[in-house]
Amino acid sequence: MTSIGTGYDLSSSTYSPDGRIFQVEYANKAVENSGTTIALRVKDGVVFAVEKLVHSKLLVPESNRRIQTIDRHIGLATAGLLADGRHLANRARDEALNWRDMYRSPPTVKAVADRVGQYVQAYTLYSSVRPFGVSAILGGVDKDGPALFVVEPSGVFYGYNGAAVGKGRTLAKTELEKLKISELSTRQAVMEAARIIYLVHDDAKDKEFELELSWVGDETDGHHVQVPRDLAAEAERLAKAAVETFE
Amino acid sequence: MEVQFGIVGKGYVIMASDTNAGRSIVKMKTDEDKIKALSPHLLMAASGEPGDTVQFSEFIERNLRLHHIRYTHPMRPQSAASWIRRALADSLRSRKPYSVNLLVGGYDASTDSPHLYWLDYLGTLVEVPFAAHGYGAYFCLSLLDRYHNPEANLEEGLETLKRCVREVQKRLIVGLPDWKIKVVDKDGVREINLDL
Amino acid sequence: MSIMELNGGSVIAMVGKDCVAIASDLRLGNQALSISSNFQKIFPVTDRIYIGLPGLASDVATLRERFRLRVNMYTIKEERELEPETFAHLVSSTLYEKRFSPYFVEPVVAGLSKLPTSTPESPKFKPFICGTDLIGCLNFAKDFIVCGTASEKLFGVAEGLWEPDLEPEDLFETISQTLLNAVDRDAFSGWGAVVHVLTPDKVITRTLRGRMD
Amino acid sequence: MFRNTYDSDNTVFSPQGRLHQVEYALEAVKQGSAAVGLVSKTHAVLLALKRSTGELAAYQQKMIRIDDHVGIAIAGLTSDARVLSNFMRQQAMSSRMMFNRPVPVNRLVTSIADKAQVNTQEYGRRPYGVGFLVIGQDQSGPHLHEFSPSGNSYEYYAMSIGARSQSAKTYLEKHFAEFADCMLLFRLLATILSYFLGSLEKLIQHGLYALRETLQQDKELTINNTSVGILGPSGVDERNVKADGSFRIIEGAPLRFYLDNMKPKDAPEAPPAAVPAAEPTEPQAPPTEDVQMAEQ
Amino acid sequence: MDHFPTNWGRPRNDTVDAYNTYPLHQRPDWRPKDSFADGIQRTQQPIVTGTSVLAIKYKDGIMMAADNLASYGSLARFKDIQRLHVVGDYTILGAGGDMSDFQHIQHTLDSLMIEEFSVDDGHKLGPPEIYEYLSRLMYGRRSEMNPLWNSILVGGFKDGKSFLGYVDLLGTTYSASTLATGYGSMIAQPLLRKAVEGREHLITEEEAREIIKTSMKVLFYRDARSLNKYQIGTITAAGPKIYEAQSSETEWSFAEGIRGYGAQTQ
Amino acid sequence: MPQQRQFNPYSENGGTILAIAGADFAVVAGDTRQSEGYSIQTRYAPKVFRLTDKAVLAVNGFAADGNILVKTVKQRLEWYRHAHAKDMPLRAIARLIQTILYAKRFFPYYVYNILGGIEEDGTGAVYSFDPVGSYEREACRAAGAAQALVQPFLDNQIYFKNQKPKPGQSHPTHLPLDHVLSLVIDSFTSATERHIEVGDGLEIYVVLARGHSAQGLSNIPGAQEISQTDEGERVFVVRRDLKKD
Repeated sequence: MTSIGTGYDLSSSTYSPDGRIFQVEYANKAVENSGTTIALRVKDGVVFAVEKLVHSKLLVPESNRRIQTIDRHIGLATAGLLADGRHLANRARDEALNWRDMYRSPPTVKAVADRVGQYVQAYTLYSSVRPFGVSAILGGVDKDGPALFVVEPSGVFYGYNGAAVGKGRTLAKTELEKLKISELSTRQAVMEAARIIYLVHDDAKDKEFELELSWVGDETDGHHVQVPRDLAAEAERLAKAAVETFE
Repeated sequence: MEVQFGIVGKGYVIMASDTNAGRSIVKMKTDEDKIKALSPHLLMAASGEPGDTVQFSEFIERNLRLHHIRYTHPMRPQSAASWIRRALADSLRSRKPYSVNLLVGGYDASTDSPHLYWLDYLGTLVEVPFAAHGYGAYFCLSLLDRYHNPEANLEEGLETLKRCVREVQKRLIVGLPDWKIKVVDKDGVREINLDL
Repeated sequence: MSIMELNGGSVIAMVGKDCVAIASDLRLGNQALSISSNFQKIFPVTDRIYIGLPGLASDVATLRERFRLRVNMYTIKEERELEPETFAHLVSSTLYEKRFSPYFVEPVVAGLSKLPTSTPESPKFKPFICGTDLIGCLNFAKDFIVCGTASEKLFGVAEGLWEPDLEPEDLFETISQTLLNAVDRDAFSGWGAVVHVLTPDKVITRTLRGRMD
Repeated sequence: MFRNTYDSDNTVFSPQGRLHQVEYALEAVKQGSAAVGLVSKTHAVLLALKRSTGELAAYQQKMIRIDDHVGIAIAGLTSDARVLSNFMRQQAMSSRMMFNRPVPVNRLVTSIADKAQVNTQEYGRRPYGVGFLVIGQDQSGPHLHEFSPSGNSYEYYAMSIGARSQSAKTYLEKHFAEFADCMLLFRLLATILSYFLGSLEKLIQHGLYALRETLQQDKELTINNTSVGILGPSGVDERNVKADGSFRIIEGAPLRFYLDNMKPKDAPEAPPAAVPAAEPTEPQAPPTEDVQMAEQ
Repeated sequence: MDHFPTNWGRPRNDTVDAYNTYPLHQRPDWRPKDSFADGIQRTQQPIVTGTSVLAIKYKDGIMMAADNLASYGSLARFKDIQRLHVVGDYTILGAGGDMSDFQHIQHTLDSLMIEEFSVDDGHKLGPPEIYEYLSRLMYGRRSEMNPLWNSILVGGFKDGKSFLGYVDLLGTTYSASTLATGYGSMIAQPLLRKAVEGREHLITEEEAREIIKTSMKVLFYRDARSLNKYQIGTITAAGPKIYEAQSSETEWSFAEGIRGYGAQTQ
Repeated sequence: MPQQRQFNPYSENGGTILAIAGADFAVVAGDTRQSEGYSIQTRYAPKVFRLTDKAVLAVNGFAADGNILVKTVKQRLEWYRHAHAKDMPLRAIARLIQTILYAKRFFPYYVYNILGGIEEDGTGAVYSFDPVGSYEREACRAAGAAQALVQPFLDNQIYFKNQKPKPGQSHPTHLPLDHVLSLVIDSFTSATERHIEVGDGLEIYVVLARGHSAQGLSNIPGAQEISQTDEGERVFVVRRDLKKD
C-alpha cells in the first residue's frame, strides 16, 4: 500500500499516482471487517443469510435486523457500516416507490440495483462526501424471475447466482461454487446458506453471532419476509451438525 | 339631498324644509317651496322623486278640497293622513309607484290638538311628536329625542328647530343655506322666517 | 336584508288556562334608524279576538283596514259575532289572494272560541291561537305562536318558559318575560312592548317598558 | 501510526476502513455522566447520574420526555440532545396527527439514527456528540434502545452509556437474566418472604446498583444527583400515575424511598432476599437541598 | 383623489370605485414572469364519477356495497369498475365521486402500505390509522383548494374491533353503524338505520346481505346514475373479501298500465 | 368576468354548543348530531373535547375545521407540556386559540369555539371566540345553529335579565351546579324541539375546581368521572339522549 501517508488517499476526489482512489478501497476494508453476508438465487426465489456478530449479551435477539425490505418483493442485506447500510436501504425504498409512482408497476431488482449503484457512485466523485462503507446485496423476484445483485462501494454492481461479502466471503464463495445453485429450491437454499454461515464463522476471533435468514419466492408468494422460525431453527441445527463433521 | 323636519308643540305644528332643488350635482333652484298647505289647517312637506313630489302633493290637495266640498267639513289631520297613506299604499303596487316621503302636520279644530304624521313612499304611517326625512333624520332625531318638549310654546319650538337646522348645516356635507318654515295652529297656516 | 326586516317588530301569542295572551313590541324602524316607539301591531278584531301583524308596516296598516272591512261585513250579514277559527280562515284566504305579490306580513291570531255548551248566561270558551306565513298557510298550535324578526329568539325562550294551564296573571308573566328577553337579543325589535291577556270576562292590556334601546 | 492524518475530517476513511471522527464522537458520549436503562416484561426504567458544576450550580438535566409512551436519558453534549429530542418529539406528534397512533419506538430511534448517519458522511458537518438510551412501550410491551452518534442503534434488555459505563455494563450483564422475569421472581419471593418491594422497585434497585458502579471513589448516589424515568404501571410508592403507565421522571425527595432501600456497597453479594434494614445511605456531604431543579 | 402615483393617468371609474381600489395597487414587479405567474386555474369538477356506496356494521364486522358503474356525465361510460378497494389486511375502502381521484388515493394508500411492510417491525396500520391518514390527505388537498373529489367509506376489522368511517372532499369525517354516500345518504340511509340501528351485534351475515340487497335495489330503481350490477365487500376476522358482481331482481310490470305523464289514461 | 362554478371549501354541519361558568366550576355542553343540509350524517359525533384536567373546548360549525382545530390545539398544548412540565393555564389556552384562529385570518377555520374550565385562581371561566379569533371571557355563552334560541333563554335564567329580584333580595351572582345542569338540559330539549339541526344526543362536560364537592353531581344519573389532578380538580361527563327526529 504505497500511498499511505503520501496525502493521495485523503479524499475520494484525488487519484494516486498509479490511478487508484484509495478512499474507495479503504471503504471496501470496512466491508471486509463486518460479519459475512451471503445470498443465493435459486430456481424459485432468493435466500439471504447474515452472520450478525453479537457485541453484547444484553442485545435482544431477532430485533436488530441487518436484512432490510425494499419493496414487497425485494430484500437488501448489507455488509459494512450498519448506518450506511440503512441509508442505502432508505434510498432504495425511495427509488422503488418512485418507480411505482411513475410506471404503476413493481420495479425489477435490476432497476433498483442500477439506481442504487448510481447513487453510491455519486458519493465517490466529490471530496465533500465519503464513499459508502457498504456492499449491498439486492435480491428479489420480479417479472423476470429471481434476481440477485451486489452493489460495491465503488458503485459498480454485478448480477450473481450466489453472492458473499464481508469477513468470510472467500470461503463462502468456494462453498457456493460447489453447490448446483440453479437446481436448488429455496428451502434447500436456506439449509445451505445456514451451513455456509456457520462454516465461515471463525469463533476464535468473534465468539458470539446470530444467524439472520430471509427469503422471497414462491414459498412466500413473492413477498420478502423472514424465514419462519421453525425452518430457521431446523437450518441452524443441520448447520451446526454439518460444521462438526466438516473438520 | 333634501331635509325636512316636523315638530309638535303646545297647540301648533312647525314644519321646516330646505329649499334646494338639485339634479345630480347641480343646484337648479334655491327657493323651492316643498311645504304645501293642503287645507287651511293642514300642511304637507314632500321629498323624494322630483316630479312625483309636486304631482302627488297637488293630487292630494285637490282630493282633500273635493272632500271638503262634498262633505262640507274639512278633513281632520288623522283622516287626511290615513287617506294619504291609502293613496301611497295603492301606488306602491301599481305600475308606476310614487316615490315620495311625506310629513303631514295639522291642527284638529274639533279636538283643539296639533298632530304630526310621518309617512314614507311605502305607505308606512305613524303619528309622532317630531319627525324628519332625508339625511336630517340621522343627524337630528337624537337631538329632538333630547331637547323636544311637547308643552313648549312656539318660540321654544322654533328654538329647538334652529338647533336641528344648525346641526344639519354644520355636519351635512351638502350646504343647505335656505329654509322654509311654516306653522299651523288654530289660526291656520302661516310662514315664519327665521334668521338662522 | 329581507323586506320582512325593514321595519322590524315581533309578535307572540300564548295559550293559558281558559285564557290567551298576545304581545308585541312597539318599534317602527327603517333598517337601523328607529322612527317610532309607539307603533301598534296588535289590533282588536272583536272583544274575544286579537290579531298581531308583524312585518312591513305599510302592509300592516293595509291589512288591518281590510280585515276590519271584511269582519264588519261578516258581522252585518251573519248578525252574530265572528268565531276565531272562522277569522283565521278569513286571514288565510285574504293573504292567499295575493299569492304572487304577497303582503309582507306574518299574522298571529289569538282568541277565545265559544264552546257548543256555552250559553248566554254562562258563556264557556276554549283558548284559540294560530299563525300563518305571508301567503296564508295556517298553523294551529296548542302552546304558542311566534313571528317577526325575533322569532328564533322567541321560539327559544318560549319553549323554555311556557307550561300548560297557566292562570291569566302567570300567563302574563310568562309571555312578558319571553317577549322582553327575546327582543333584547334582536336589534330590530324592542323600544317598549304591549301585552293583551284575553280572559272570558275581560281583556287585560298592559304596556311594558323594557330596555328602550 | 499516521492516525492523525485520517482523523480530522468526517469524510475520510482510515486505511483500516475506520471513521476516526465518528469514534471520537463516541468518546464525547463517554464525557457525559452515566445513564443506565433496564427492561422487564412489564416496565422499562432509566436511571441517570446528574452532574453539577459546583455547590451553587443546579444539576444538569439528563432525562427528557418525548411522548406519553417514550422517554430518553442522554449522555454527552446536551445541546445536541436538545436538537435531537425536539426532532423526536415532532416525529412522535406527527405520528399521532397523521395516524392517531403512538409512534412505534424502534422507528423513532431509527429516524434519529438515520439523521446521525448523514452527519458522518457529509463534509462540513460533525457527528452528534450525544448518545441516548430510549425506553418506550407499545403493543409488544416495553423496549429499550441505544442510539449512538455513529448512526447505529440497537435494542437491549439493559444497557448503560456515559462515563465509566463499562462497570455498570458488567453488573447488568451479570444480573440481566433476572430483569426479564422480575415479575416472576417477585411472585416467588412474595409468597416466601414479606419482601415489600414490587417488581418495578426490584428493577430500579438493579438500576441503582449498576449506576453506583459508575461512581468515582468518594461519590455517592443522593436524591440530588440521581434521576429515574419510569414507563409502565404505577409503582408502590407512586401516586396519580395515569392508567396507561405513561413516562414520568422522579427526582428529588421521592427518590429517598428507593435510595434508602439499597444495600451498602461492600455488603457481600447476598441474594436479593436480604431484610431491608439497611441504614440510610445519606451522603456525609452537607445536604444541598436548596439546589433543586424544578420538579420534573 | 387616488394617492397611488403609479395609478395616475390610468383609466378610472369614479361612480363604481371612487378610490380606484380595484385592482389592488401593487408595486410593479419587474421579475420575469412564467406562464403560471398569476396562479394556475385549478378548481376542479368531477369528470368520471361513481355513485353511492353503502356500508353497515354487523355481527362479524363490516359489509360494504357499491355498483360497478363509472359515469361520464349522463353516459354510462365504464360498467366494470370495482369501487371497493382493499388496503392492507384489515381495511376496505368504498368511494363515490371522481374515479381518477380515487385511483390516485388507491395508489397513495398502497404505497403507504408498502412502506409499512418494508419496516417489518410487527406494527401494522389498522383501519383507524388508515382512516386518519386518509382524512388528513383529503383535508390537506381541500385546504389547497384542489380537492380529491370523492366521498369515501372506510370499513375495517382488526384485533376484534370493527370500524366504519366516512370522509369526503372537504375533509368532513364522521362514523356511524350505517353509512351511505351520495344518493344513498338520502334514499338508503333511512332503510339501513331502521334495519341496523341499535342491533349491530345481532345481525348475521345473511341478514346483513338482505339489508344491503334491498337498499341497492331501491337505489337502482331511483338513482338515474346507477347500474344493476354491484359488488359486496366484507371485512371480518377472516380478513377482507370482495365478492363477485351481482344484480337485483327488479319488477317493472306495474309500468304496463301507465300512459303518458300525468292523469292521462289512454 | 364570467362567474365559473367555484369549489366551496366550507360546509355547515349544524349542532349547538353552550358553556356556563359557575363560581368554582364550568359546564361545557354540546349536542352530538352532525348534519349537512336536511340529512343527518351521524347521531354521535362529539363536539366537546377535554384539553387538560382543567380545560374543555367545544367546537361548532364546519366539522372538518373543528376536528383539525382541536387536534392542532392539543398538539400545541403538548409542546407546552414538553417545555414547562405542566398544563397550560386556561387564560393562556384562550390566547393560544386566538393566535391559531387568526393565523388563518384570510382562509378561516369556519368554527365557533367556546372554551370552558378553571382559571389559575380557581374560579370557573368561559371564553367565547369568533371564527377569526376575537375572544372574550364571559359567564355564559351559546353558539351554533340554535344560538339564537338558547342565548336569550340563558340571559333570562342565568343573568336574570328583565327580572326584578324579590323586594330586599338580589339575584344570586353564581348559580349552584345542579341548577345550572338542569338549565343546560332544558336549553337543549327546547332547541331540539324547534331546530331541525339539533338532537340525537347531549354531552355535558363539568370541570370542578379543587375543593368543590361532587355532591352537585351525585344526584345527576350517569355522571362519569374522566380525570382528576393531584390538586383536586375533576372532570365529569354527563350524557343524555335527545329526540332523534
